Amino acid sequence: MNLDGGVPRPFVRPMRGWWRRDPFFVRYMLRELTAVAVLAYAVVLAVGVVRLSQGEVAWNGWLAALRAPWSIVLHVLILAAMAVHAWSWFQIMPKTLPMIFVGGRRLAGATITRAGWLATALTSIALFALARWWQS
Amino acid sequence: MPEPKNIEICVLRYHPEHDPEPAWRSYQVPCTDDMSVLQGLQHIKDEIDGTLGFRWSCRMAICGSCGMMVNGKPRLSCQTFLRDLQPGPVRIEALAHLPIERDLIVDVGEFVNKLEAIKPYLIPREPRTLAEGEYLQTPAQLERFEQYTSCINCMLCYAACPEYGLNRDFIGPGVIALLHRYNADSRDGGQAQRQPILNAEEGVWSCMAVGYCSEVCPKQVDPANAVNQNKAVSARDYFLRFLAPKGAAP
Amino acid sequence: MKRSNAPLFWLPFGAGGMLAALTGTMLVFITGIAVPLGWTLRAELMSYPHVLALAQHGWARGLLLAVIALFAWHAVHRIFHSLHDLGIHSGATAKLVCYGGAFALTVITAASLWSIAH
Amino acid sequence: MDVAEVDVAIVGAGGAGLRAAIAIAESDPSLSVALISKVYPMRSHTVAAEGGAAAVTQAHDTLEAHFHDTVAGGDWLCEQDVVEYFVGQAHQEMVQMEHWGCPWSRKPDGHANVRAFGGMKIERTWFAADKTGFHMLHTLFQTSIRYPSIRRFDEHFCVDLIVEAGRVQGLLAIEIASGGFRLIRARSVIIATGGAGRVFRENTNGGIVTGDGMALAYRHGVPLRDMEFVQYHPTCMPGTGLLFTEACRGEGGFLLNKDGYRYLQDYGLGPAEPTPRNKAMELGPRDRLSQAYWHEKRKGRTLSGPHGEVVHLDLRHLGEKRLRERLPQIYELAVQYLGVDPAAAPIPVLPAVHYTMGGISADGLTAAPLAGLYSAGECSSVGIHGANRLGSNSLTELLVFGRVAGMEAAAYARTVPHGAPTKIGALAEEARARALAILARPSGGERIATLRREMAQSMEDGCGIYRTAAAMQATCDKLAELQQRYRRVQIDDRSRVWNTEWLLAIELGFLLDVAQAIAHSALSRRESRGSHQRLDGFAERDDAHFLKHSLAFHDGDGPPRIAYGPVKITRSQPGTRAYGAAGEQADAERRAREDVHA
Ligand SMILES: Cc1cc2nc3c(=O)[nH]c(=O)nc-3n(C[C@H](O)[C@H](O)[C@H](O)COP(=O)(O)OP(=O)(O)OC[C@H]3O[C@@H](n4cnc5c(N)ncnc54)[C@H](O)[C@@H]3O)c2cc1C
Ligand code: SF4
Ligand code: F3S
Ligand code: FES
Repeated sequence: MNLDGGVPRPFVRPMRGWWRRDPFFVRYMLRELTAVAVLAYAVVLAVGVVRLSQGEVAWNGWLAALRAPWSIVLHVLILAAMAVHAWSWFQIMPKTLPMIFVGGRRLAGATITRAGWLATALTSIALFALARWWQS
Repeated sequence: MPEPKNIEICVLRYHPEHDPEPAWRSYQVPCTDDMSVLQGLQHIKDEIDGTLGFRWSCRMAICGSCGMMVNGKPRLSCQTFLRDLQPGPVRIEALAHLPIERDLIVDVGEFVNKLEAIKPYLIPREPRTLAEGEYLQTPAQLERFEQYTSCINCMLCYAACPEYGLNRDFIGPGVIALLHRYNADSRDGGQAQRQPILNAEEGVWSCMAVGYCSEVCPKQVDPANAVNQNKAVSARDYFLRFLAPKGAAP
Repeated sequence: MKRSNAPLFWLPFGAGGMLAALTGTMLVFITGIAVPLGWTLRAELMSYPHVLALAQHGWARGLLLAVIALFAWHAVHRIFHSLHDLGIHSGATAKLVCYGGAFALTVITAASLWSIAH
Repeated sequence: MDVAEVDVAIVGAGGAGLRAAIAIAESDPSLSVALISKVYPMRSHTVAAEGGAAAVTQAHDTLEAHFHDTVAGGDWLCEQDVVEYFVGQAHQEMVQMEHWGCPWSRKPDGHANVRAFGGMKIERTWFAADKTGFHMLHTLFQTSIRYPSIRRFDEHFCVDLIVEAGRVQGLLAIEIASGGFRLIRARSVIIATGGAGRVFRENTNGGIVTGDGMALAYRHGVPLRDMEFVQYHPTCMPGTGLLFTEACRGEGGFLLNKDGYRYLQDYGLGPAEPTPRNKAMELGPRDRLSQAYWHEKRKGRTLSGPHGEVVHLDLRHLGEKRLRERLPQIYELAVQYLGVDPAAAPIPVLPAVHYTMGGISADGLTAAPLAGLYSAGECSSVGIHGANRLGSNSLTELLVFGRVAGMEAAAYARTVPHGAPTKIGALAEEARARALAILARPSGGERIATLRREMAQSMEDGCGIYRTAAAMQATCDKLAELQQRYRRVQIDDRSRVWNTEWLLAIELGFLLDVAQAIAHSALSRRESRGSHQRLDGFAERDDAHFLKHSLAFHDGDGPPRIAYGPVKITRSQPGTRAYGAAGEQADAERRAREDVHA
């Protein structure tokens, strides 16, 4: 090609620190960060299972560790992260589903989200009830 | 005419022939209540500095050419009003993530290349001659894809999507919405031909479901939905190809 | 265009995310707060015999493994992509550490559960 | 300078240009096509069309009826054989669009739906919600991608045609991104550059609608035909000129003056009925409605707004649900730009320039009186709109005549060889030098914006809804002055990459030429017809002297030379143009007359 104009020199802006540029991105990163809590909880449980397989003494040691103040604090943090996870999970839920029609009308995204939250609430109540029933 | 007040508009300027990198410049613009950001820029170009570069045409939010970052958010400048940005200053920058060709003008070529690659045309399920008249399509069938036809190719969703910013090979929300528009059309039978594009890393799998693309879309296309609902389709295709070698998703 | 293997990672990620969204909050509350503090639930719930019985029960054992494995898988998938988001492109190493970690956790848990059962 | 060689070059990638390109590619894939556009195709102004595209569709409708509506609507200045062809092809083109995927709105049974439109006797306007032009343009653009023989030159600005040995042999364009020149050699050229609404101040057109193609042809000796006929659309947004589609009235909207009175019944459009009746009241033709506004304004029965006198477009009785469903974009526009909720309050509106009926003179097969040159779309005067276009005829025109232009230009291209490269190259060099000279103008000259503003104001003053010789003469004089001052136009930007100011300066040159053609054609037409209405003793139509097309010829540095050409009358002799109850009576009388003849 033999164009006689100026030379285009597109400028690409750096992405560094992009996630701080918009509150939406900060919320996104927060959502992704909940994964650390989920992983931590999986590790706590896995350690429990290992200790269980090592006998009663080991298991009781694990239980004792769970009662330590730092553990309580850790679990409160994990609990908060889990709640954020549940909240945000259903918030993006409508994006992942094809259009759903009920009686010829399209189901709104907000309805799907609320249904998800309701499901979490019901599951939680059921789990708690199960625990109450089983503890005795 | 209502009495104009002044507002400060800061523009990120860049000229490839003499600027090493973009820099901010500030302008004082008289502004009335019904003025859009685009009109503010037009005032700058007409009366203050003719060298300012930006695209526009329809000024009614339908041609898709006037997208830019207004105070950090991707917006159509013809549909964003200075009255809502008072007292200023208003910061205007070319659409994020896209290469700046000059001032507020970004490279659209990459986007159009992708758009061309996804076969964005009807691949008829059943061929039909003109004499046979139109395909029948009920309003309910139309509703299944109509939303995705509303895309004006403004690329605001690209400026919103960090995953695109991090990897510009990602086909991206707007083009995938267009792809889905055809897949979801009851007259179309081209899904199998388009599936390989969705299945690629640069297809749906670069999306992390950030969701900001749908938030900023001026036409309620909900591109995040188009992308993410196709993850399930692509996953099904991934496993089902072992059963049906042609890899045809339903 | 080259087909991505992402579905292999994405399906368990999604399953784990869903499971965590539905049960995670309450599970953490029960095992990490209520029982240790003896608040609203009694300590006996997690006594050795109690939990041993649970781990020896076929269904419950499977669920326990699923929770740990899927939570871990969900989490490492996100973490791996967040590294990419933050511009840390350690590529294969990060991938190995993340998914390898989740795999290891799954194997260890499965092995322990197996040994409990036998 | 870069050189590309193709068989057919198309300037303009709006509805008409794209349709032409596809027609060529479909009929003969071995012909190479260059599609040149100063914006990406989907930004072309076809995108803004809202209401719909006309084609006889319903069982009780006839081609005859569409023909008569169009010819009477055009105040008998239409080429009737061309109209006949047009109405006959329309339906097939709509079906073709459907086969290409256009999301037409549907009836419950799955067939495409049609709606009522101004001046149309029977509902025959195909629509895709209230974004018909948008959907048509995107469908055409996306469909064009399928054809490898179409080579696009997006964001290329055409500055001149290359005419050598008595025929068009290509064009010169600026690649906007670099500011470099590209010569596109072609055996035939189609101009499809759209209208010229931007010569007026208050208008519904996009910033790119600057009459470029008209001026390009005009400068090479092709006459511009019927340029005095400029359509005012009666319902536009004050200040910006944004359009509230005629579909608002098709759906049942009312026009009210400041007393809340449906004033159209005072202007021969009545009786006022609660639901729309075709060709009456709010569904009368655009020229009549805009004229009625003008009279109401004179009588002091309009409302004063910040951007001038307005009347009210009342959609409240349609209810929010219907409005959101049938007119979603209008709803959005009113809320966002005016802060008016159309379900709760009437929308202030006024007439604004909308459409140029005239254009590059073309025969019924789109050929210009210059070998190898064709035109289609709003820039072209193929002869179907006459003195006043009916809403929704123009989108159909893009398809019908876009296709014809493609076929004709392709046929011509097969018959001629490419010209001698050296001569063409030399002509291109000259054109390039002329374009570059603008960049080199000394500082201290005239500002582009100032000239443009003065031109637009002067056009509105002299060539508005009603015209007088004195005002038109003043406009002609003003334009001559502006042409002089244009030579001293100066630009701040002397660089090449994305120099939009340079392009604006070139566009201003196009605008001024087109403005002169309009003003001088108007001044010479001493009668009232369609959108051209005079107050100074020429208030009536004068078929004896002016049942003729005006032809504006470029004449060096001076004003255009105006000549006249014949109008083709086949079946419909000029009659009274009546609407409302009077119109129905006139229609019955016409039918009775024709029955006697038959
Ligand atoms: C708001 C609005 C609503 C309308 N609604 C309707 C309706 O409901 N029904 C109806 O029938 N009609 C309607 N019309 C009229 C109709 O839309 C237009 O007449 C029609 O779209 C024009 O199409 P076109 O292809 O001729 O030109 P355009 O779509 O304007 O395309 C022109 C093309 O030429 C290119 N171009 C121009 N100059 C140059 C140059 N120098 N170099 C390179 N390329 C160039 C442009 O880039 C563009 O691609 C409406 C018009 C407006 C403004
Ligand atoms: S999806 Fe929305 S934001 Fe993205 S290009 Fe299309 S209209 Fe613009
Ligand atoms: S913002 Fe980007 S990551 Fe996905 S949901 Fe939208 S494309
Ligand atoms: S100018 Fe067309 S979208 Fe803003």
